Amino acid sequence: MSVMEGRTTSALLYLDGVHVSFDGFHAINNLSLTLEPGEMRAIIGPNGAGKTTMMDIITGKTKPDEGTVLFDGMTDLTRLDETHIAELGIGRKFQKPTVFESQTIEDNLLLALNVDHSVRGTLFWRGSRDESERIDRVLETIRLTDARNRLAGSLSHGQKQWLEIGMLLAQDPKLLLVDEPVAGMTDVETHQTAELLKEINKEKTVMVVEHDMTFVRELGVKVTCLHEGTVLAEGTIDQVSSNERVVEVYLGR
Amino acid sequence: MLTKLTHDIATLSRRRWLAATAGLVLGLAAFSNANAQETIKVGVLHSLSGTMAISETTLKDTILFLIEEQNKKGGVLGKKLEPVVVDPASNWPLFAEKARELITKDKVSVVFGCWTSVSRKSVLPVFKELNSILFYPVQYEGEESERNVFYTGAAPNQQAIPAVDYLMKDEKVKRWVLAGTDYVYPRTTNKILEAYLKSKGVKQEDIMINYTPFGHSDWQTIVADIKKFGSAGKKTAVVSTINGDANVPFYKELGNQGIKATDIPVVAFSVGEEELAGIDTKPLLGHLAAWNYFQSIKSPENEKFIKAWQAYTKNPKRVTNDPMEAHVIGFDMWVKAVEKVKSTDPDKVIDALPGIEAKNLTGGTSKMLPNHHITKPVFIGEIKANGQFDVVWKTPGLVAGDAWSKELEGSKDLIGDWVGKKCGNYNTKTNKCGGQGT
Amino acid sequence: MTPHVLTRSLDRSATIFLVVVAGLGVLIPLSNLLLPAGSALQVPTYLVALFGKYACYAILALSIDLIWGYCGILSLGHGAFFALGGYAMGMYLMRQIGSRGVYGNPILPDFMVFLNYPALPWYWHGFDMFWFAALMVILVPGLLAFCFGWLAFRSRVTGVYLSIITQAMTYALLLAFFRNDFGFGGNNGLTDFKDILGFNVQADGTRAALFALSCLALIVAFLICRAVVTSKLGKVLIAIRDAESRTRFLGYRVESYKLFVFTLSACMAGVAGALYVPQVGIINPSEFAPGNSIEAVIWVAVGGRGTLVGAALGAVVVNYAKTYFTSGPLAPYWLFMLGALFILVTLLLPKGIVGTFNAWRESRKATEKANAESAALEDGVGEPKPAE
Amino acid sequence: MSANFLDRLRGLLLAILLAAAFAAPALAGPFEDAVAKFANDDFSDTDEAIGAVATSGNPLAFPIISALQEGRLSADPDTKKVFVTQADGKIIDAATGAAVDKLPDNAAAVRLNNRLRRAVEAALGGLTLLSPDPAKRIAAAQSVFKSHEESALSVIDGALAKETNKSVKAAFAEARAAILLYKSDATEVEKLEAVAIVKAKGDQEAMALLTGLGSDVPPNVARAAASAIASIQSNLQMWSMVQNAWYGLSLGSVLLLAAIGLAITFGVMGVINMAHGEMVMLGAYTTFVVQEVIRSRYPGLFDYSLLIAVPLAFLVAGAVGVAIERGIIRFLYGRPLETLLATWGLSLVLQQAVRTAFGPTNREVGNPSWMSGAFELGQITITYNRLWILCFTLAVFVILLAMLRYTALGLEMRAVTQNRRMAASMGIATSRVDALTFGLGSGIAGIAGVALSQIDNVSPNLGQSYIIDSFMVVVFGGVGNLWGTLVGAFTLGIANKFLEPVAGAVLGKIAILVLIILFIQKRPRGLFALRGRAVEA
Repeated sequence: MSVMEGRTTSALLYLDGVHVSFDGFHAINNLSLTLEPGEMRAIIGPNGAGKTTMMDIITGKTKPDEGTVLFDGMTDLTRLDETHIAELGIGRKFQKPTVFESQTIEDNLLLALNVDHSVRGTLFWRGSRDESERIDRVLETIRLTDARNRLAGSLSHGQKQWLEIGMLLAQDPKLLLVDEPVAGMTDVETHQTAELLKEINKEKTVMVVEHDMTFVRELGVKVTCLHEGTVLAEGTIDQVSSNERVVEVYLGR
Repeated sequence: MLTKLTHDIATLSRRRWLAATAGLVLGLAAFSNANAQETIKVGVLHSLSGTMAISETTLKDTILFLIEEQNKKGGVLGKKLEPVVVDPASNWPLFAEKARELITKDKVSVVFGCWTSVSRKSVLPVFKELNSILFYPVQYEGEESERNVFYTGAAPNQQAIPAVDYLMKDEKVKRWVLAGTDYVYPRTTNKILEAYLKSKGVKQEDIMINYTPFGHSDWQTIVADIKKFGSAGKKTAVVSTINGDANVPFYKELGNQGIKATDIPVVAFSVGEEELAGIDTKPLLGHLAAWNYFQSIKSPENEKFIKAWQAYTKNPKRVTNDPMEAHVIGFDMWVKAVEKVKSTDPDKVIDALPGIEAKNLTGGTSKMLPNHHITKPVFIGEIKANGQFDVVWKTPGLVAGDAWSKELEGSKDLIGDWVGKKCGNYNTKTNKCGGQGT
Repeated sequence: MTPHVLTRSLDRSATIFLVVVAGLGVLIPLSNLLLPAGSALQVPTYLVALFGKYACYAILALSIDLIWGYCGILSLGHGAFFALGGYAMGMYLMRQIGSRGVYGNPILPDFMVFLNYPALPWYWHGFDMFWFAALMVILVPGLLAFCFGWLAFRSRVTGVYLSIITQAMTYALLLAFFRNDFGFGGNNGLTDFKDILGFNVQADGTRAALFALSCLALIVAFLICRAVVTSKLGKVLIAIRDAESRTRFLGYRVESYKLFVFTLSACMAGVAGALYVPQVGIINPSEFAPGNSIEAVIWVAVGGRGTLVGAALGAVVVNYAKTYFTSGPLAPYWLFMLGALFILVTLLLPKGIVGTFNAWRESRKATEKANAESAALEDGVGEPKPAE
Repeated sequence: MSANFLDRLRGLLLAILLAAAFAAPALAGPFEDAVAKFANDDFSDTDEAIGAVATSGNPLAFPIISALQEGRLSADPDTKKVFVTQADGKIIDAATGAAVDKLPDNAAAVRLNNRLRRAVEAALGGLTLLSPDPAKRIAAAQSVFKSHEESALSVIDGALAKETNKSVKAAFAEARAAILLYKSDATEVEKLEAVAIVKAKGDQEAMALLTGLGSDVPPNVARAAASAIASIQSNLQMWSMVQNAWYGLSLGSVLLLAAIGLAITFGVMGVINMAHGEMVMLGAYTTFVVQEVIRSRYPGLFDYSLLIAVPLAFLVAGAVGVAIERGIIRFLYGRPLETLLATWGLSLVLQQAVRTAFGPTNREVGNPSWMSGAFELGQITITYNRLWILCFTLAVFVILLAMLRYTALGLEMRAVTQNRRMAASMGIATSRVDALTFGLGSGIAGIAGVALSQIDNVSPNLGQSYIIDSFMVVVFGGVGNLWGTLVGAFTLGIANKFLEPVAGAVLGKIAILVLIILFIQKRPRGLFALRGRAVEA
């Protein structure tokens, strides 16, 4: 239903002329952005720049007033809901780590696995070796193997962030949207997270929203700076941070 | 070591859990075996909470008062009467549960209770099954005559029809608004009245029927409709079977929209002294109510009763009303029947009750009929400014209560006769007892 | 369900629960029927009827716990499904009266005769057959829940909004069933039943059988609930309860899950209502009253939401308290106690009786484990986040 | 009997003119006999007495009849003496006019029924056509219009000629037209003119008069009457739309009043307060207590009772609200569904407490004189109590809105509800603000109780009947938005009142509920929903 006639772009994610406003406030203003397959992109911008709203639009939580949002060059995301978009292969990590606190870490990952998500499928679900192997792998990646039977609610903030990234991995999406993955982490953890994301980027396309400039620098990828819902600057971290307007916006001059 | 401890605790808690469950069951079983003798127990089954408490609490007090008075006279059969009060909380299934409890657990000899028809319908199977006696004190829609129930309130022919007759003759009413709350009593009463009015030559277009939900509080539209209906050049009256709570806003709206009794009188079947106590009655002057008893009726019995009642409740302003009188009559009849057969055995008392006479408070003597209804005088009262009624008309004698309405197609051939025919719904055409199969 | 599902679904408290219910379901009827009346261990018939009522309430409580405790859907209109099941059964029982009604009409129930119905309304057809009525007991509440849920969940009505519109639903049904023109006996409802499947509803044997059947239904309902909540679907439900939009972003169709569990729950409530009616002898619109539904939710809260056993226990405890306090000298004050109970439970036992007990047991276990292993694991008990 | 009386009425009017002309002294005999009949306590005797007294031409006739109407005429059944207690408290013998010291002990007020009350009204109508008070003359003319009694024609004609007051003159002209319309020997021209006048009056009474016209009128007149009826009808039809709109506004104002406190506690604070209805009830009972005190101590202040009750009800309900917040709700923040359960328990306790304290029955709360009665606006009747409630509701709304916007408390309240942590770190005592906000919502519910006591039962169940409607209004309007509550209440009120004549009260209400359910599907967060990220938090 939402597949267009043929690809129109090579980009995995293509946003063009997107507008959205809440009660007269323009949260996103003529935003255009493309993400090539296999790319990792860091999005920076001051509070209220529209970073989270942009993710809301990509994942179907918010419908734009106008503009084009294409996934994989063919699929119009503005017409789909969250579930459908997730099934297409877009995973999202929230700004505030959101895990299922009253369930074990293993169950959290189990729920995230991209297997049959229908009511019937889950009602009559029986675990398979393949599934448990995948879970084991993810647990190892996020270094929570020992804690697999603990309740997610008992994890530290940083661990929750990792669990959520782990859930993204279990979901096995084509595109990962990662909102502030290192907020509240120690320097060591931040570093480890950067390594983890780079590792992930070997197979997947990633979009990271982050304030932490050290972290962004460590990622060493193309940076887009948003301001007032539109792209202010794009380029390497050095290019962007030397851009006059970016400095102006950040320092409020 | 520690694992064992955990296990022990778990077992312990499991045991406790089981013990608690067992305790609950045994406790329930134990309280069912409470012994009772020495006294004759009288069950009082009136809601003390919930929506019906507004009407029923007074009736509970009435029975307690009557029991106290009777005990002062030495009780019945040399035994004191002991009231057993339960609260069915305006919850109809709870009525059935409490009735069952009163009869089986408390072993009461008789129950005085219920107000709404549905509560009566709810307890009816229980009384039949366990063969006990219920005295039901409220005016109702009729269409019932059960062996175990004695209806001391008015049947439609003891309230509605005389009231309409009065309006037709005395007020020359030609156009009728039948306004009621949407439940069985108003529906049935209005069906009966509609049939009756038509038999008196009233045309369909001169009858307006209107139903409202329980507790309806916004009467603007309906009162305006009544006003409009009443301005067709013919004398119009409203016959109100509006229930309890909805009356106050209804009368307030009538008063405020300036509908005076001299223009469009309203005759109500569910508005008594108790209901008027909550309204400023000045604008209602002249509106009518039809009952078998009014507090304002001058008779030695009534004056004595009111005095004793107000002394009992320690409230010199406490009003009396029609269902209270019904309980007074019913209680008196039960006492007389028990003394007649020298037993509280339900079968004996049920057989003895028809024919028993008891003085009512308005100076006459009511009699229990074979259909388990009683004879009653009918009064039409006009609302006075002090919240009381001024009797403007009364039936010449007592009216016998009809269990089955003569105006309704389904019931005109039925009679209730628990003396001769031993049947509550005897069909006089087919000479068969209806409830016993075809 | 497969045996595999069954074994997985039973933990210790569930087993105890099942044993107790099954035991009572067998022992009480036997004691009532076999022991001589008046003997100390004989359970009088009125208690059998009372316990039967509690069992039905327990099923209703289970159905509420399934959606509220595990999926965070707070329905303040579940009484509506209960009542609809009850009405379906009541209609069957009415048709069974046949010509034994007071007017002796072989087809029309009494209230239709005196309100001059010319013929049986179309929706009363078929209810003379038990299988049809039994089907309707499940189908009508299920269908209503499906339609209502389909609308509400698809448009993502959640939290208090959902609670309020479920209340509106039951309130609208209350008003509709009050109307005599609706053809269900108006305020008086359906009553004066005679037979069920040829057995006299008032006979001790029938009552005992109905009680045993209610216990059986309670067991089956419990097993279904357990099977659901211990399956992966149960995990998804909890996930929805705790973080609905997260679950959506994982690719779960949340509305389908909600719809499934809501409909299942409504069907269970309908069965509870159907068993309730022959035991109390009346079904009337007041069962639709929003207050009733709220009270049922409170049973679950008292027992402990999200524990199933707690829901059933809460239903029995609260109703037993109600039975106890509405008689005797305390009668005028019972509302104070009931009200105080609700307030105190929410304030002091937010997890309910069973939830608090479980938490206590867990924390004991945790302490012991901690002592044994000297490993800190203090906050091992994850507190379920309240659904909103 | 009543026909008999009407015969006499014809004589009466003539007699009054004579009496006015000659002021003849009363003659003993028939008049005294007639007066004595009042003492028989029999409605037909009283009827005869009214007729006889009214036609006697005796100057005492007017005082006697008006005393009868107002219940100031009493009679001693033993001595058959009848007394008038005058407005100033002095007592006179009705038959002689002689002053009497005090009423005999067994004297009782002469009783009336509706039929006699109408007779009295008609008699007074005749007796007051020439009254110096223009209002009384209009009332008299209207009663003649209703009775269209032929014998009044000559008096009306005379009065009409002398009358200078414009509106009285119009009333007289209408009364005259009514008489002519029914007068069998009036000419066709006269009748046609009369039809035109009555048509111009255009209200329901005019309709009643025209529809009551028999078949014995000339065909031209019948045709004119029929067309007049049609035109009045279409006119009334239009007015009935206006009327429905007014009723809708009025119902909406009641809904708004009941819901507005909830809009604070539920809408702003997110507390589902099931005991909200009980706060309304407390306000109503406060009004009752205030009126009781006023009745027994300061009866002169009765008209101010509501004004006194408003602040008191606010304080009582507000104080209870603060106590509830401090005692229960503050432990339950962040658990809205638990608050629902606890407050439900609380509502049971409060209901039963009031039932225990004040008894289960309704309590009488009177309407002050300025809240009673109605006035006509075009063809619709507007009752003062509804009008005042509408004004009152809007005033409360505006004050509340201003309070939230312009006062320090309002600012703090908004700050706390939007971001509690931030507000706390800015030095706002959040727990105090919570308590005050809840107290404010409850206090407003209490004020609503004062107003609702004027139109509804004051009983322990009062609150229950408003709680569901209030929630519907708040949810329909959109939680957290006072304007939404306002629009929601009036929309539901008006929709209800336009549905009611079509579907009936019960079905209308069901339809509204179903519409709300469907509407919420369309807009899951109500009419005035906030959009954006903050909502999801």
